[in-house]
This record gives sequence, C-alpha cells and structure tokens, in this order.
Amino acid sequence: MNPLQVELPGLKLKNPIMPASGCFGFGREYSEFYDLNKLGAIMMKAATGEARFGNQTPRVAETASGMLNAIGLQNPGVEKIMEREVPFLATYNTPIIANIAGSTLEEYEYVAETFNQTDQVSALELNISCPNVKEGGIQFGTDPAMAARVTERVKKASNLPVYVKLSPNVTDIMAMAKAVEAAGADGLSMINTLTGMQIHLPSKRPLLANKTGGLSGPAIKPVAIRMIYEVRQQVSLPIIGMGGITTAEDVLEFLLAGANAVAIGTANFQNPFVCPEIIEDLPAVLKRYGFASIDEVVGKGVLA
Amino acid sequence: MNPLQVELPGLKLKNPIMPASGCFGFGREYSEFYDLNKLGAIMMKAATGEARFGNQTPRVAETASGMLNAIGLQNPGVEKIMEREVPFLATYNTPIIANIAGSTLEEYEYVAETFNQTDQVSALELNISCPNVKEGGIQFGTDPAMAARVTERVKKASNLPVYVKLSPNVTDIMAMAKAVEAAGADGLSMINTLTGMQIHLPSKRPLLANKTGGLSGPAIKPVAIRMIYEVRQQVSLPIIGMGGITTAEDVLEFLLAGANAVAIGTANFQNPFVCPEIIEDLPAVLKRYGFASIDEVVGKGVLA
Amino acid sequence: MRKIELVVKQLTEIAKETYEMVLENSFVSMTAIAGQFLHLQIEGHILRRPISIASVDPKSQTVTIIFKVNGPGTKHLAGYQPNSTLNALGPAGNGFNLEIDDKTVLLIGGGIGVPPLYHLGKKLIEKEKNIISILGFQSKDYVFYEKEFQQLGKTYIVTNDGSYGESGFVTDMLGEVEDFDSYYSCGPIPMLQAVSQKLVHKNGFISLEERMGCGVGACFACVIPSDTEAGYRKICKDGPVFHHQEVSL
Amino acid sequence: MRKIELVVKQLTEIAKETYEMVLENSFVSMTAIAGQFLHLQIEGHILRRPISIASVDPKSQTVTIIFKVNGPGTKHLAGYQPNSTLNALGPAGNGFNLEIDDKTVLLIGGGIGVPPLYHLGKKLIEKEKNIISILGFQSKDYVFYEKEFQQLGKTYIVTNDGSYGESGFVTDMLGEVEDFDSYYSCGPIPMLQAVSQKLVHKNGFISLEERMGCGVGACFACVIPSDTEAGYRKICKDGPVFHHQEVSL
Ligand SMILES: Cc1cc2nc3c(=O)[nH]c(=O)nc-3n(C[C@H](O)[C@H](O)[C@H](O)COP(=O)(O)OP(=O)(O)OC[C@H]3O[C@@H](n4cnc5c(N)ncnc54)[C@H](O)[C@@H]3O)c2cc1C
Ligand SMILES: Cc1cc2nc3c(=O)[nH]c(=O)nc-3n(C[C@H](O)[C@H](O)[C@H](O)COP(=O)(O)OP(=O)(O)OC[C@H]3O[C@@H](n4cnc5c(N)ncnc54)[C@H](O)[C@@H]3O)c2cc1C
Ligand SMILES: Cc1cc2nc3c(=O)[nH]c(=O)nc-3n(C[C@H](O)[C@H](O)[C@H](O)COP(=O)(O)O)c2cc1C
Ligand SMILES: Cc1cc2nc3c(=O)[nH]c(=O)nc-3n(C[C@H](O)[C@H](O)[C@H](O)COP(=O)(O)O)c2cc1C
Ligand code: FES
Ligand code: FES
Repeated sequence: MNPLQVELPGLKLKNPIMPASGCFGFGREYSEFYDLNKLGAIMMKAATGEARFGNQTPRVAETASGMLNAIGLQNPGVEKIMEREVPFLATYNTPIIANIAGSTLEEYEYVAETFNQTDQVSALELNISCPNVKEGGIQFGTDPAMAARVTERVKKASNLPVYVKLSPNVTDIMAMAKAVEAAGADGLSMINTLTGMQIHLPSKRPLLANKTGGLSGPAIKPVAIRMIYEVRQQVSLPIIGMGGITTAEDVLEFLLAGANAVAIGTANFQNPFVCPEIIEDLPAVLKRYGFASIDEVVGKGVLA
Repeated sequence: MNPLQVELPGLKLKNPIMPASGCFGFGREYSEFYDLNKLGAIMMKAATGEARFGNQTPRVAETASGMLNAIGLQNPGVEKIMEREVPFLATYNTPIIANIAGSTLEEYEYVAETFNQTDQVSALELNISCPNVKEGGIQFGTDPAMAARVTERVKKASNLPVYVKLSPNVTDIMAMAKAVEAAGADGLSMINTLTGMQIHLPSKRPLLANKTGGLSGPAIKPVAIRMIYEVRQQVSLPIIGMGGITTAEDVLEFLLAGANAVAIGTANFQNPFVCPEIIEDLPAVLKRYGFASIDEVVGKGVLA
Repeated sequence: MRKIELVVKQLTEIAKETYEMVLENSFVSMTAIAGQFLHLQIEGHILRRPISIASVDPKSQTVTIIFKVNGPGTKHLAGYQPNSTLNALGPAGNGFNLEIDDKTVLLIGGGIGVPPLYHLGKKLIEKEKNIISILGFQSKDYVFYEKEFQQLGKTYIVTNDGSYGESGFVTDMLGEVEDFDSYYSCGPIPMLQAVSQKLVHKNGFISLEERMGCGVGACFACVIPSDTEAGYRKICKDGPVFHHQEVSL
Repeated sequence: MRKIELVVKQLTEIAKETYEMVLENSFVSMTAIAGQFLHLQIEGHILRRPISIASVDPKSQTVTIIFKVNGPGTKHLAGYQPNSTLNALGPAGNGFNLEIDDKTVLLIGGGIGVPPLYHLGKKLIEKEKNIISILGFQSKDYVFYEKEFQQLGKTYIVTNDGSYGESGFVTDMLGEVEDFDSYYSCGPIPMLQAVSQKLVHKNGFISLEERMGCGVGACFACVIPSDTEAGYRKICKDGPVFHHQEVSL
C-alpha cells in the first residue's frame, strides 16, 4: 500500500499535497516544470459566472515572510474554464478541485451547476472568503448564517462533494466551521488569506491598487495551525489545510494539528518545484518522526 | 520646536516611540543599556489585581518573522507595581502608561482605582485583548458590548485618560473601535497579538504549554497597518500603533496609516537598542519622504 | 525557461546605486533572447525579483545584468559576493521581435529600462541595422553604459536635471534625432505612455514593468489591459515586450 | 552585559552534529564568569539563541562555544564562516558560584550541558579543587571533550546506548564515583531532576535551560517556580545557575 495515500470525500489522493487555488493558475505553466501526475490533486484558480478582469495593478506586495495579493478573482468565467482548462488538466491522472466564487447566491449556484456538466472535476472548493471581492463576497465568509446559506444552496446545485474554504478574518472560526458542517459541507479548506495592507512611503498611499490584500506565506502559518487545531476539536469534517507551507515538516505540522491533506500556495512562486519536492521528502520525514503513513499522522497532535 | 514631539490625551511625548507593554518589563533591564529619558513614553507590563504566576513554560516560540508568546500576564500585582516599579520609572522624565488587565470587571476597576493613588502614571492602557487569559479576559476583547462595558467602568474608576488596546482576532475591528469610542475611551492602542500555535514535531503536541500563544513581530505588520487604516477612516480617537515595527520607516508607515504614535515590542528582544536607534533615525527618514515633523505625517496616507 | 543556478563572477558599481553583475550559466548565455529577464531569488525574500538580461556572452558562458538599488531586495543583491550562487527562473518572458524590415531603429531607454536595450542593440547590429539611442537618467551620477551605446550608434543622453547631456525627458529629444523607422523602448510606464503617444504612427515595441508574483504566468499579478479576446496580457509571460498597439497603457 | 560583536575565528566539527566555535571579543574574554552565556543573534531569526560559554582565553581575546545542531538556528550558526561577525548580548546570566569551601567537586554534564562545565572546571582547578566528571551523551558519535575533562581530573563517560564508556544515564554513575563534597550539573531538566533528587543532601548547583525571549529579564519567558517571595526566578537573569534548593524543577 502507498503510505502517502489519502482518501477524502470524492477524492482518492496518491499523496496529500496539492497546489492551492490561485497560486497555480490552471496548471499549464507549472506543467512545463514537472509532470502534474505527481500531485495529489490540483485546486484550480477561482471560477465565477462571467469573466472578471480583477483589480487594478499593483496586485502583489512583499511582506516579512509573506506576501499580499489582491488579484480580485480574475478568471475567464466558468464556461471557458470548462471548455479550455478542465480538458487540459483532465489529461493528467490527478483529481481536479474547482474553486468557485461569486458575488451572489445565484452566481455560486450557477458556477456549481455548470461544473455538473463534466465528470472531470472531482470536488468543489467553495470560496466564501476571498477578501478581494467587494460586492458582498466577504460577508459570506465572515457571517456563519450567510456561510451556511451559500453552502446549502451550492450543495443542492452540485453533484460533487463541497469543501468550504474558511476565512481566518473572523472572531470565531469554530462557529463558521460548525455552521457549514450543519449546512451539509463535505469538508473544510482552511485557511484563506488574512486581510492586510502595506503603505508605499514615497506615494504615501496603500501600495496595492485595491488598498487591502490577502496575506499569505510562512508569516500566517501559526494562525492556520491554531485554527485547524481548534476546529479539529469539535468538527469531524475532513480538513484540507494551508497557509505558509514550504517544507515536508510543515506538512507534518498541519497533519498533526488536524488537517487530512494540505495545499501549497505562495511557496510555488519561490520554488516552482516545491510540490514535487515535498512529496519526495515526505516519506523520510514521516519516518523520522515515527510514522509509517499519512493515515497514522492525521490529528495525532490533537487526539494523543 | 521639537519636530518629533506629539501630544495625546494625558501624554506630552518628546517623540512618538515607546516600548510596548510586556516587552520591556518595568524598564529596569533596558535601563542598563541606555537612558530611558530618550523614550517618548514607557508602557509597563500588564498589572492585575493580585500577583499572577502566568502559564507553564515553554512560553515562547519562534515563527517565520515572528514569535508566539503565552506569558499569561505574569506580574506581581498592582500594589507591588505601585510600590516598587512606578517609583523607579518615575525617576525618568518619560511618561508612564500603565497596562491594566483582569478577569472580571471588578478586577479592572480595582487596578484602575489603585493607579489613581499616584500622579506618576500618565495614562492607562486597557488590555482587553490578551489572548492568554482563560477566565473570560478574551471575551472583553472580541465582543463590542463587553468592550464598551469594561471601558465605561474603567473610565468611571480612573482619573487618567484610557487607551483601549484592541485585539486583531475579530471579524470587525471597526465595530470594536466604535464601541469603545462611544463608551468614552480617550484613545486606542492597536494591535495586540494574533492568536497562533506551533506544533512541536518530536512530541506531536503544541509547543507552548498553553497550547496557543500571541503572534507578534514583522509577520503581523500588514494586519496592523490594515486595521489602523480601516479604523482611522471613521474613528477620530488618537491611535498608538504597534505590530512588527523594527525601523524608522516602519514607524512612518504606521503614522501614514493613521497612528499618532507607536509602540515597539518584539524588536526589543532582537536589539535592545531598537527604540533609541529608531528615535535617532526618525528625523532623517521624515526628511527623506518630505516631512518636517511627526505632526505633518499623521494620517496623511488616509486623508490625502 | 528553467530553474537555474548562476554563479556570481563579478560585481561592479557602474553608477550611483547602480550595479553591473556578471553571472555564469551556460544555458542562459546560449538561449536568452534580448528583452527576456531572470526571475531572481534573493535570500530572505518571499518574492523573486525580475531583472532584465543586459547582455550575454556564450563564449565565457556568462550573462550580465544591471540593476539599481531600489529597495531591500536589490540592496541585498548588491551584497552578493563573487562565487556565491543565485537561483533564477529564466530566461523568462518573450523578448524583443528582431524580425523587422526597417533599417534605422531608435532605442529609447529610461533609467533601469536601459539594460535590456543594450542586449537588443547588439543583436540589431548583427542584423546590420542603424541604431540611434536616447537614454534618460535622473542626473549625471546615474548615467551608465554611455560608451557602450555609442559603440552601437549615435547616442543622446538626457538627464532630468540637466546635470549631464540634454536637460529634460527622453520625449523632449524625439523631435531632435535623425529620422528612424521603428523604435524599441523600455522604462517607467509614464515614459512609455508619452513615447507611444508621440510616436503613435511608428512601428514600436515597448517593454513593461509590473510587480510580479510567480513570474511564470500562473498568478495573474502582472496583467495589463489589452484589446485581445481575454482583455489582458500577462507581462511576465506574454511580455514584458509588446507591440505598442497591443496593450492599453 | 553588553551588546557586542564577535568575530568568528574558527569552526570545528568536534563530534556528530556538534561544533566548537572560537570567537574573538576582548570584553567577553576578560569578563565572562563560568556558567554565563551569550545570547546570539543569528541572521534571519527573530529570537536570539542562548549558548553557554565553554571557555575563555583572555590572552588571545577569544571565547569558545560548543553547540549542537538542534534546529534551524543552530544549523544556520554552523554555516558561519571564519571572519564573519556575530552579534550577541553577553556575558549573560549569573554564572557558577566559585566560592565554596569543599575540596572535591563532581561535575555532571549531559549533552549540550557539558560545555559550561569545562569553563567551570578550569576555574575550579585554579582554586585547587579536586575534580571528578561524569559526562553523558546519546552515543559514541556524540562524545566530545573527553580528553579536555581528563586533564581536569578523573572523567567517566556514559552513553545512553552503551556504545562508548558506561551504558545508561549519568545518574547510574553517581554511586560508582569517588566521594565528593559538592556538585555542579548542567543538562536537560529530567536529568537535573534525577540528579538533584539523588544528591538532595549534597551542596549542589544546577544550570537550567528554557526557551528565551529577551534573554535579559524583561519578558518573563524563562521563569522557573521557586520558594522566593515572588514565587519564581528568571533563568536568563537570576540564572541560568541556581542552588538546587533554590528552584522547583
Ligand atoms: C520585466 C522586468 C525587468 C526589469 N529589469 C530591471 C533591470 O534590468 N534592472 C533594474 O534595476 N530593475 C529592473 N526591474 C525592476 C526591478 O524588478 C525592481 O527594481 C526590483 O524588483 C525592486 O526590488 P527591491 O526589493 O529592491 O524593491 P522593493 O520595492 O522593496 O520590492 C518590493 C516588491 O516590489 C517589486 N517591485 C518593486 N519595484 C518594482 C519595479 N519597478 N518593477 C517590478 N517590480 C517591482 C519587487 O519585485 C518586490 O516584489 C525590472 C522589472 C521587470 C518587471
Ligand atoms: C542558558 C542556556 C545555555 C545553553 N547552552 C548551550 C550550549 O552551550 N550548547 C548548545 O548546543 N546548546 C545550548 N543551549 C541550548 C540552545 O539554546 C538551543 O539548542 C538552541 O537555541 C536551539 O536553537 P535552534 O534554532 O537550533 O532550534 P529550534 O528548536 O528551531 O529553536 C526554536 C526556538 O526554541 C529555542 N530553543 C530550542 N531548544 C532550546 C533549548 N534546549 N534551550 C533553550 N531554548 C531552546 C530557541 O532558542 C529558539 O528560540 C543553551 C540553552 C540555554 C537556555
Ligand atoms: C496570488 C494568490 C491568489 C490567490 N487566489 C485564490 C483564489 O482564487 N481562490 C482561493 O480560494 N484562494 C486564493 N488564494 C489563497 C490561497 O489558495 C491560500 O489559501 C493562501 O494563499 C494560503 O496559503 P499559502 O500561504 O500557502 O499561500 C490566493 C493566494 C495567492 C497568494
Ligand atoms: C512577550 C510578550 C509579552 C506581551 N505582554 C503584553 C502585556 O502584558 N500586555 C499587553 O497589552 N500586550 C502584551 N504584549 C503585546 C505587545 O504589547 C504588542 O501589542 C504586540 O507584541 C505587537 O507588537 P510587536 O509586533 O512590536 O511585538 C506582549 C507581547 C510579547 C511579545
Ligand atoms: S507574475 Fe504571476 S502571472 Fe505574471
Ligand atoms: S528570556 Fe525574557 S525574562 Fe528571561
């Protein structure tokens, strides 16, 4: 048996490593660096009902051990993604997770329904937490009742398992997790970015054209670990963990905290090979800390 | 006129730089490195009604560009602080700000009243946000109504201006700021630490004995800047800004975002001279970006 | 494009806050097209830094970059010692189109936009083009590569404060220079806007700068609006060089 | 204690994952008391790392530290090249009490607790004490400074796996050694607990380790419960050395 394999609702993963949504486009660019078959799964960039151009530039800034981004959900719209991107990724033997976003409940439903038309997508990741969308997107992610409503509606609209991606910008992450669990979520994905800002001294103005952006990278790892650990105490849904992972040791830390698999975002920009390298390092790191398989690790830090 | 001077309720500061509460003890240790007269003000370590031993060790951990701490408000109690620490600091010509904490409204009142007995303390910093106290302290900092209540009670109990220290671990920082403004706060102090965790791989358990701790240092600076900028839009109270400051440029960034003065925490541990060095660098940095004084800078990033 | 290691062979301060760095890597020295860049990893920094290739020498297997100290990343880069190694993604981006029919070519560079034009100029000379260059700098102290460009053809230096060469902006010189057929320009966006407006009827290529995340086309950090079906182009992958009509500055 | 710069003069791997580093700084070489530590700043790390002073040589103005690669900080430290500089706060902490009347002294060190005992041993020799040492290591590969301690007096080596010297823990040897009057011990807390329990009737000093923030007594990261009025002592400032009855392990 493959010691790295992980089974989650709708997802049979050969390993627990997948690139995080928005940090890997639709896979084409990184497919020039390595064989995407190596990955546990691939989380596509967010899909919305119509094409979006996103925010003005500059859209990224560097921070201490992190970065801010305010891409603003730029994407060609769910139909073009179905037409042009999914078929490319489907040539790989790696499950595809579609990240879906919207400004209204109807848009979320529409995007979810559109993904029913293919059997090449294995699961949905419900992005209720993108801090860069202005029209109300943010409320879905910070109010438990709203989060539950969008989860319910998407669950009804979709044939696929739904992983709800939680925002860390909340007072009570447990309330959010419980609300979407009760609303029928099949899993959680956490965490999205923390809302941050940088001021550009020469211009005296916020550096990002959108003013605020989402903070990601190693800087936020302690917040991610805390939230996953907290949620794992009382919620039994599988968790795809993310936030600042750069090494196989980090992966182990997330799994011990309660994640069942992990996603890697910002680290791809520093090292395009980070995902396959972590996959390669994992067996030795598991062994060093006394584990024979991923299954053995999950939640050990919480339950032991 | 001294271009670095700043006037805030109850505080005439020769410069906008002060060590942050909990990162400078009661000043004795750092007074061996330099003359504390150089500082704009000094924020003392938190005072509670009775002596507290705090949490078990380990109490600190390193993270990427940050650290976690779970000291747990260890302090000798407000009376001993009045007796032994305030007189020492009062030998300097630098305003003293007393950070006050408690588990109950009554404890907050008691601590605030006790500080009325001296005229050597210039202001109170109301710590409603320490994430390391279990008995309910945390609720004061994350619920606007609770925050308003403790602010009102302390305002009534005290003769001193009250700066309320806000926690970043909330969905809506503006709601918190407005609530304490309405309750009579004289100023804000923000931000306290983000709640985080680190798992110790060999033991598979949270590294800190308290499990979670407060994340501070450069890692959190973008969150601090965002929150100060946001609050500055709608709240006119003076703000003492903090979170990850290590250079005079960082100070300028906080002032542009809307802070009126700043406090420096974690950076003292790396460089005991960080406060006087920043004070020395400030005039040149102001000049480089076209400012003649601190007064000219405050809020320029928001209002320009 | 690959992930590569380059060895620092030489670092020289060639003007105020401006460094020339010679790097050894045979792959880049043999494959880089003028206008492409290296997406450099600098220790301690989360994001890579895009720096243009200023020239290549396949014989010595080296590639030269020229950069200005602009912030912590480039400051750190200026501290790399000979024999240390640098990790880069590259050669990245598309590079300049060299297949033009025109005979006389104008190069218009501003500040750190100058370096890629040097690589380009050398290639155009190989194609027997006549080259005229207008190079703009803040002030005298910042001027670099004047002699190098003079070897390619007539070269005009402009400084904003008039402390060297002509006074003003590169666009002030556009009416002064000999007739030319097409132009290549690289520099800050406001300069490129002015240039492409003034030369709207010429055949022109411009190289753009934008803050980048991935540098490979995956993150959508570096888009610029365009009239294409998608409505945008990615500077890191579709650019940094575009025909001036291809993008909306 | 001051904030000081030290120059790395020499770095030697003296056992598995264990490095001896000689640092030049006249102030520390002249003022350090055995048992004190340096709070070292390591580039790229937020928190300083406390490392004991293993010996000093005022003549060459050097101070020697010995450290084991334990995590990213010490790994990074092992990569510092000769002539690079290290910033430290130090000499920090109180150091061992050398004013004892007893004649025969037992040193009990475990792993990275061994280094400060060497500095101490040299000082005790100057005071004409008889020294017996018990040094514990994980296994043969990790043993260091055996010869150096033998020059101070009779030395017993214990390894957990028995691959060198005696097999077991340092406490297993306590009954085996010659009679002694007082002891000094440094090592992991469980070892110090066992030692101070077994030797409860002896005059003993122990040196403690705890994760530190400031290293100067300001942050309360490193407290240990004690029977004092305050109820605690700070390891960085009141320690790291305590009389074994002074703290509650
Ligand atoms: C395609 C391309 C080619 C370039 N070629 C050169 C060159 O040959 N020589 C040279 O000196 N500079 C060049 N630049 C600009 C160079 O990338 C920036 O000066 C450098 O990234 C600044 O980094 P810093 O850490 O010093 O500044 P900081 O301002 O601290 O950098 C912070 C962040 O902003 C980004 N950033 C800052 N300024 C720029 C900018 N002007 N363009 C893009 N990103 C920026 C950085 O990459 C980093 O992510 C080029 C930029 C691009 C996009
Ligand atoms: C007073 C004192 C003297 C010491 N003397 C020596 C010595 O002479 N030789 C030696 O090899 N080691 C010594 N240590 C232990 C040494 O400080 C740690 O091994 C080192 O800090 C580990 O850092 P790291 O980055 O490699 O490990 P990491 O585990 O990555 O460090 C992370 C954080 O934990 C702290 N930490 C980790 N382990 C310890 C530990 N055992 N004690 C204190 N803090 C720790 C680090 O300082 C850092 O803040 C001493 C510790 C103290 C308190
Ligand atoms: C440039 C960028 C774009 C992102 N776009 C999306 C997105 O479209 N949908 C989404 O759910 N998360 C998006 N994220 C968040 C990441 O998927 C991830 O949750 C976050 O970055 C934390 O992980 P990291 O620290 O490994 O990057 C984006 C992050 C970055 C840096
Ligand atoms: C070790 C430590 C102890 C702290 N203790 C207190 C405290 O007693 N009261 C308080 O209001 N804040 C306390 N803080 C929070 C700081 O005052 C400050 O708000 C925070 O660390 C962010 O600033 P920094 O990034 O500059 O450290 C403490 C922080 C640290 C690191
Ligand atoms: S930098 Fe990522 S798409 Fe261009
Ligand atoms: S480490 Fe700060 S008090 Fe000891």
